[in-house]
Amino acid sequence: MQAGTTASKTLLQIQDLRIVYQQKNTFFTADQTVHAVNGVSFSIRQGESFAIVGRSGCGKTSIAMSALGFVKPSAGAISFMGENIWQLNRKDLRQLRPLIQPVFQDYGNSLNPRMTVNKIITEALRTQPNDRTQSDAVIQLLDSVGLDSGIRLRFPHQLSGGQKQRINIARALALNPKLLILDEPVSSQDLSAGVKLIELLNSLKQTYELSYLLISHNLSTVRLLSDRIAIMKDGVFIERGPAETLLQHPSDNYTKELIDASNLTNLSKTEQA
Amino acid sequence: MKRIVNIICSDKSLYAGSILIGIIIIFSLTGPLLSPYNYSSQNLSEALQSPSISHPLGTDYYGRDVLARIMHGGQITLGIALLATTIAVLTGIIIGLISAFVGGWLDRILMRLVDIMLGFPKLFIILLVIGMGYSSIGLIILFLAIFSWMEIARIVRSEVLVIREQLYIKSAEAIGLRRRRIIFIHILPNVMGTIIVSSVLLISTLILIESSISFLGLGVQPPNASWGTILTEGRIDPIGTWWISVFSGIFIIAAIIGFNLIGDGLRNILDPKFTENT
Amino acid sequence: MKTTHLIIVVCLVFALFSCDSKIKNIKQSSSETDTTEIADGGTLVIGVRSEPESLNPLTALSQTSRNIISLVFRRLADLNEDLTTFTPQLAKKWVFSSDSMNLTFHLRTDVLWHDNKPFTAADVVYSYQLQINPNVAWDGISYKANITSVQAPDDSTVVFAFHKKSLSMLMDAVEGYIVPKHILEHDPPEKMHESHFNRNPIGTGPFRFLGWKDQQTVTLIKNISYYEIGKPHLDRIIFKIVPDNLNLLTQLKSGEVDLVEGIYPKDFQGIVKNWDGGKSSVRPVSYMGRRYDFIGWNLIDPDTYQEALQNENTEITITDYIKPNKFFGSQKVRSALTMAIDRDALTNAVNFGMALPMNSPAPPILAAYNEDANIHWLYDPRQARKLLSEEGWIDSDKDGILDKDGVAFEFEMVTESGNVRWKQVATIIQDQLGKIGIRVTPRLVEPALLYGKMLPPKDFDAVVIGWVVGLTMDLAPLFHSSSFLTPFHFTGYYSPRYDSLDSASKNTLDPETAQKYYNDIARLLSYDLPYTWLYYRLECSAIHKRFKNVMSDKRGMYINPEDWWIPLNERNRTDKLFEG
Amino acid sequence: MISIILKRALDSVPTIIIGITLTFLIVHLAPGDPGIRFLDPSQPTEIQQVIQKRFGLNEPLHVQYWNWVKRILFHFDFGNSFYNGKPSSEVLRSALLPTILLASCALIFALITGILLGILAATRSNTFTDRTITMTMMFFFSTPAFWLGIMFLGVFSIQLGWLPSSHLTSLYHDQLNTIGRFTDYIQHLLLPVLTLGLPLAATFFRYIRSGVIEALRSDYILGARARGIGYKKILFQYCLKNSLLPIISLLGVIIPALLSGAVIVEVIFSLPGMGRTMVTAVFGRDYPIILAAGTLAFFAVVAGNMIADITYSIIDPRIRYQTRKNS
Amino acid sequence: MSLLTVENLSVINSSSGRSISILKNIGFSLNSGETLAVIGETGSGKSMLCKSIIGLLPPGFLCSGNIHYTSSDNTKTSIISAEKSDLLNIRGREIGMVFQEAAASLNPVVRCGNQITDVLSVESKIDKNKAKKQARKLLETVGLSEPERIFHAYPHQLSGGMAQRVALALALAGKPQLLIADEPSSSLDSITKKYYLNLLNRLKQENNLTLILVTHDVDEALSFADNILVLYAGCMTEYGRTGAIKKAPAHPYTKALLNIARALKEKDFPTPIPGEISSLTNPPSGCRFHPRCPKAQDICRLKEPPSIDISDNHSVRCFFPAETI
Repeated sequence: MQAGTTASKTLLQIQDLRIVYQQKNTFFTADQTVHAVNGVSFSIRQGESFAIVGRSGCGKTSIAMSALGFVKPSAGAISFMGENIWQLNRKDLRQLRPLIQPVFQDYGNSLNPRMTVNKIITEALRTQPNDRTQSDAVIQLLDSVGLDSGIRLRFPHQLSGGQKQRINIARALALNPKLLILDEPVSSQDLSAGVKLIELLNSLKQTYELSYLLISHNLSTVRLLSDRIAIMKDGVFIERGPAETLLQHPSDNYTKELIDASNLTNLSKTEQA
Repeated sequence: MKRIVNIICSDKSLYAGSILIGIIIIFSLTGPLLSPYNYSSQNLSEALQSPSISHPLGTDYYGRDVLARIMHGGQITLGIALLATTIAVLTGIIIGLISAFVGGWLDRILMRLVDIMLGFPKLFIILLVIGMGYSSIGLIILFLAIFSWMEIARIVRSEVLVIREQLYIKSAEAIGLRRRRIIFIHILPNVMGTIIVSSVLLISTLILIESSISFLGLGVQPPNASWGTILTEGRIDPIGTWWISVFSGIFIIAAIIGFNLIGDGLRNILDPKFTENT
Repeated sequence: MKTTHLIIVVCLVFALFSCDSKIKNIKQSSSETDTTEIADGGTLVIGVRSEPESLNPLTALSQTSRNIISLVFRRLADLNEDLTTFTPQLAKKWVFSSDSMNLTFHLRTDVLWHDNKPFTAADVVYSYQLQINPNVAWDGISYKANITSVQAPDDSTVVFAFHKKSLSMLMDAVEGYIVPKHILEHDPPEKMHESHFNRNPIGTGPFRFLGWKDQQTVTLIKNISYYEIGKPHLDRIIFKIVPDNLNLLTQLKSGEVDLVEGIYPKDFQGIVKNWDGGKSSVRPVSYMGRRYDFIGWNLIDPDTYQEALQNENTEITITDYIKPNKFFGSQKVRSALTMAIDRDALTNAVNFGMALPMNSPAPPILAAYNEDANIHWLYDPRQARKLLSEEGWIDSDKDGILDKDGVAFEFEMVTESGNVRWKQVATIIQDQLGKIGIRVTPRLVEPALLYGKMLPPKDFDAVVIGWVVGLTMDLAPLFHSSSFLTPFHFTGYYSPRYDSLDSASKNTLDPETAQKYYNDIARLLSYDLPYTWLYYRLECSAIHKRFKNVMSDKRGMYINPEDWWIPLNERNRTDKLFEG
Repeated sequence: MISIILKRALDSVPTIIIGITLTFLIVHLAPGDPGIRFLDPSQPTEIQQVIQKRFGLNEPLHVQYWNWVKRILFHFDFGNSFYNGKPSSEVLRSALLPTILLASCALIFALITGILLGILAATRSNTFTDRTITMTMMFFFSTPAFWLGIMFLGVFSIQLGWLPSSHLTSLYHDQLNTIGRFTDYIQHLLLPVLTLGLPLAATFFRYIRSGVIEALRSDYILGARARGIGYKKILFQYCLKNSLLPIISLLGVIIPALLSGAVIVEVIFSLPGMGRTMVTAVFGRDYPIILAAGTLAFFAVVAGNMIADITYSIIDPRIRYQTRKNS
Repeated sequence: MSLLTVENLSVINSSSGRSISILKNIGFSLNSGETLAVIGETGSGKSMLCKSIIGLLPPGFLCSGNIHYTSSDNTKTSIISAEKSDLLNIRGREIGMVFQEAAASLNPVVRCGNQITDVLSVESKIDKNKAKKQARKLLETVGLSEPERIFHAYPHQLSGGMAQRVALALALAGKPQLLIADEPSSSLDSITKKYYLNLLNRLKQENNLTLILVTHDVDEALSFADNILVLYAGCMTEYGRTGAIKKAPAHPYTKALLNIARALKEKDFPTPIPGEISSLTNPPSGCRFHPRCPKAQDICRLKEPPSIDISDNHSVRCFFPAETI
């Protein structure tokens, strides 16, 4: 079920990434500095799936946004296929962008409410040199994420959660990306629908030779989708390793706690805020 | 077309407003073609007749047919309001977009300008400007527009700032689309609903302001007449010549109500916050 | 709100001649055969449209201010209805010196200022000094041009000395209210327009100033030490400021306001109908006023004239820089335009009967008026068209507009914005000239622009406005070539014959010769038509009928306010509340 | 808190400077000349010059502007009225009181009416009561103030004669006792306040009604109800406080609207206030008064905006702690 | 003793002009001190069930059947037909509720502490200081370490977990017997979620609460509840003791859900249920689960399945329930 992680080349390389948010002074409060990411390094090889796991607010989403080119890091480098994306000019960045595609947690909001499914996907196809007719391409893309072509003329609000998430994926696929950044792809879905999505993502990974950067707080689903896992807390990685090893033999207490939390059978008396 | 009709029928106030405005527009545009009287031709021997069969809404001080004048006045009043609104809305959109996308000091300057312009009591400042002697129709339109674009600019700016942070715009950026395309194809259509609602409401505000200026004795010059100037002509003797001001007043109120209803209706349709069980 | 009265202030002309017989003055005022005894007390509420700007006779300009001032202040003597003789006021009597170069006034000695200081000859002298001080900028300064000095040999005698003999010497001397020296001597004259006195006047009149609530009321009360014993009868006069016409009339009907002047003819018609000999409580009062409306044509080409004005190096002489106006340069065209306007219909449409037709520069209230001397242009559009075609104005391109040498006969007719009547006149003329193929575009211009930037430099085509004439008349500022560069001479009319007639009429001391010259002037101007005279307006006022002994004539509404009174049984709530 | 208000006040300094400069330019660049009103062409030129000089209009524009600013800054003097020579401050002081009285009465009336009717209509949403109120309010929202004023005047003053048609007080006001004076004020203010207040009440009504309807459907109201909190408390404390927010943010717009409305209402009912002073000044080209009134109006609006901002952030804690991206 | 009895509860939404059946023939009873877990996928009508129990259905929703609640003083109330004032007495004081989105259920413009004192003062007219003290104590009880700070905080200043706890404190302020928790944990991360469930467990024991826990997490239900009610598209598919259901789920749907949960725990790859949940606006005929059911026969398409009692307190609505082992 896991992709081979043999000596394929490095796709994404992140070195000593630091992200600091300046909270501007407001009417009532003074300036604040928030260190969201505090020196994180990792790399993802082609075909590999790397997961960052941590509780909300640990800084994992900031890494994703920074890798997508939305949040400027205060220090460190993010290289994609050897190019430091924060040193590219706007045009080069625009050309690079299709290769890194996001699939957001908030699937509802990531589809333009005023566009039909067809329009949403053709917008993505615009940037690609097209050898097929657009409607064929759309149908094929929908098919590859397991959706019926009849869905093309619907608007996002007429779709179920699972369908929306699949459209998101289809749009990403339209660009022939190398890396998908999956921000909690299944956590707000029903279990069954979530499992189906994981199945789909796994098969797509094979078919299209994709790499994933997965971001989640839930170890039990991450396990199904990742080769390597990093545990993140307060802006730094506290432990990392191959998925199975890490889950079987966690060395850090925090990791243990996370693993423990996904098992509810032993509800104990310990509680913390 | 069918879709538009369907939309109009889907909301009661939109339906009522559209019919009201439809009637007023048709009345103003086709009326003059059907009326036997010209809005400006005088017949001093028939001056100040109360409503009768030959003059359904009576005649004014010069023996002009009030009905014909109100029909003509409709063209002027609605024309002024619509043109000024168009100019104001276009200006507002452009400035709002510039402010949102360029940001920085330009944004700050533009928004300060908006603050300043909003700070002027609108009626007073237009009164001041027109009272100072700039009173041709073109200038009235211009000044109405100059003092009306700010709301639209503000709305566009703040909506754009919100929408720009939405994930679907982030997705569009991640696709690698050009900025122009993102602005005009992805962002603007999402702001359009609010803009349309505010524009329609702006039309009614401008009709109100135009008639208020005319009420104070400034405004459109003869032989042209807006509803406001017709109303004011009748105000010299509101009881003896009631038909002049009453009928033009009714049209002013009807037009304003009509546009307000349309605005409300559109808001009901476009903004789920305002949805009510109908 | 708007009272841009450009008052033609002129030297005395024909005040000596009286020709009442020719004017059908409307009969009015106190024909009451009331035998009840005159009762003191009561309040008169006068509704006015704008707030007075100053109650100082030296700085006041608006009609409202002047009306209030006329109640608070007194002159040495007042002009009688014949516009010739005078009634003594602060002066008991006056005598000319044997050579007629000096005029001696003997003052009353029983007059007190409202602050109970005695009135003396020093006040008269000081008033004169202020009146002629250019820093005070009194608007009647030209009356005093012929006076060389004013001296007070003692407290009750004042002597005026003149440059030259003239028929207007008495009027020149008495013009202007007397102001208190003991108060104004503390104010520098150049600060007169900001003086405390402007809002707290002290006079010698029958009513004294009590209080002024901004934008609301100015209250006067009875001067108990007025020199005419037993007068005034009214306790109190309140000027109530109600800018809105509808509101004002409403209050007149409801009795909240007792007296309103300057009522629109249409409204006046209604008041007359309701009155119908005493059926309603509001009595209409109308009298010959001093206002007439006209169309002024620009006889010269504005562009050439502008060029001449720009050219600073050149001394502008009339003959060098005048090119006749392409439309109105010709007398024939002007007479055609005059004939194409149905002036009777127009007069009625805008005045509802409250105006008289007018054909000449001399208004009917003036002695110089002689209707027979005027040329009467009757409404005749056909003749008008004929005259125009004789002048070459024909509709050659069949677009409905006359043209000549490729120039279409279309022009702008400017008038003052805010004046409903003039707007109506322009609108009617637009229609009537349109019928003979002339396109007129009425344009409402803000007064400041009209009287500041358009008329004085003669930068216009045609104008509809009106004049308020003084009690005497002089046409020189309007038509004499010596006034060519002055603001009122906006038509650019130039006629050597007029110039000589005008000078001749002024130089003669024989009234009959002068009248002959005047007839000639009237005939000449009514033929030349620099103006097309439209109508002469009657003043329309209304007063509550409980006020008795109210007189009014061409001098105005406030001829004898100290004689007005209210019978005891007709006192209203306001009267009673004030009494106790 | 005080430093924040000060900072906000400093922020508005450029606003005020630009605003009054603009007013100055509009006034002074207008065609025509105020002096003309006072110039009698038959007078000697020396008198004309005296008048020109008196108004300072013979100077170049930038000098006039500088003199004006200097006078304001160093002497807090806006100059004397061209019309009656009174200091502007005095003219405005006497005009300010009636306008404040009128505007605040109208505002209070509008708030009470708007809120009560808004809540009534919202709680009876889509019933006959709701529709009747909503339609009536739509009418008032759409009716020009002058039309409403004329109608009130026509019906209650002219036809029925119940209420006085002008001024703030009766002529015999000073003769009345305390109760009489109070009733006298009420009688005089009733129609103007209604004319000015009803359209405003309709505006408030629309916001309150939709706000309360929205709030009634919101989760926190559901939550409060689930906690067993009574209906009245929910309506008047929970819903109202939340639906008042948009109205507070409107305050910045309400002040100019009130000023504009006051122009019309004061003209119709002959009230001696700011609006009428402004109109008279505009028509009479009384530059110092126009400029002083404009400046004052501007200050009022800026202050209104400031108060709105501060009140808003006090009432809505979300604003207080949020990064304000938008300004 | 049965605290809450629900019989034949059906809810119809008629606000949009046509009638949509939201809930159909729900019936269960809950004894004092027990925990009931309601599980089902999104859109199965779980929240509507909670709202009908507390009598807060949105306008336009019609309720039929019976909901009987027995108060602490042994008076019985029918929630559906109760007077407004009676409902006010029950809400908060007898039945407390924590909403799905806890943060949204807090008034955004009132400090948390004041919201709690508001509830406290509904019950009895206690003086302000006492109420404040009590509110702080409540905040402590729900495991908030800085009650003083939270007391003065506004809802938007709280993290998700904190908001959830404040909402819980609010629900407990009226000292209810029955607490309804509507998906309290679905928006929390796994560690917070576990803390929260532990807290709930403790409070339940300390206050002898009866609990209705709504969740879509089968694991959570299994480890927490005494009884389980499975909803599918507004229909009750299975109801029974946790042990019985865990051991032998009778309905194919329950079985599938349990399978997924088990697989995740045992680190197998789970088998998802094919298809999507049926829509309520246009439900399939017969058994609503039949389009996704591996065992579906013709009869499932035609008829609504009857309720079959498998054992005491274990019923299922299916034509072909799995055999009890």
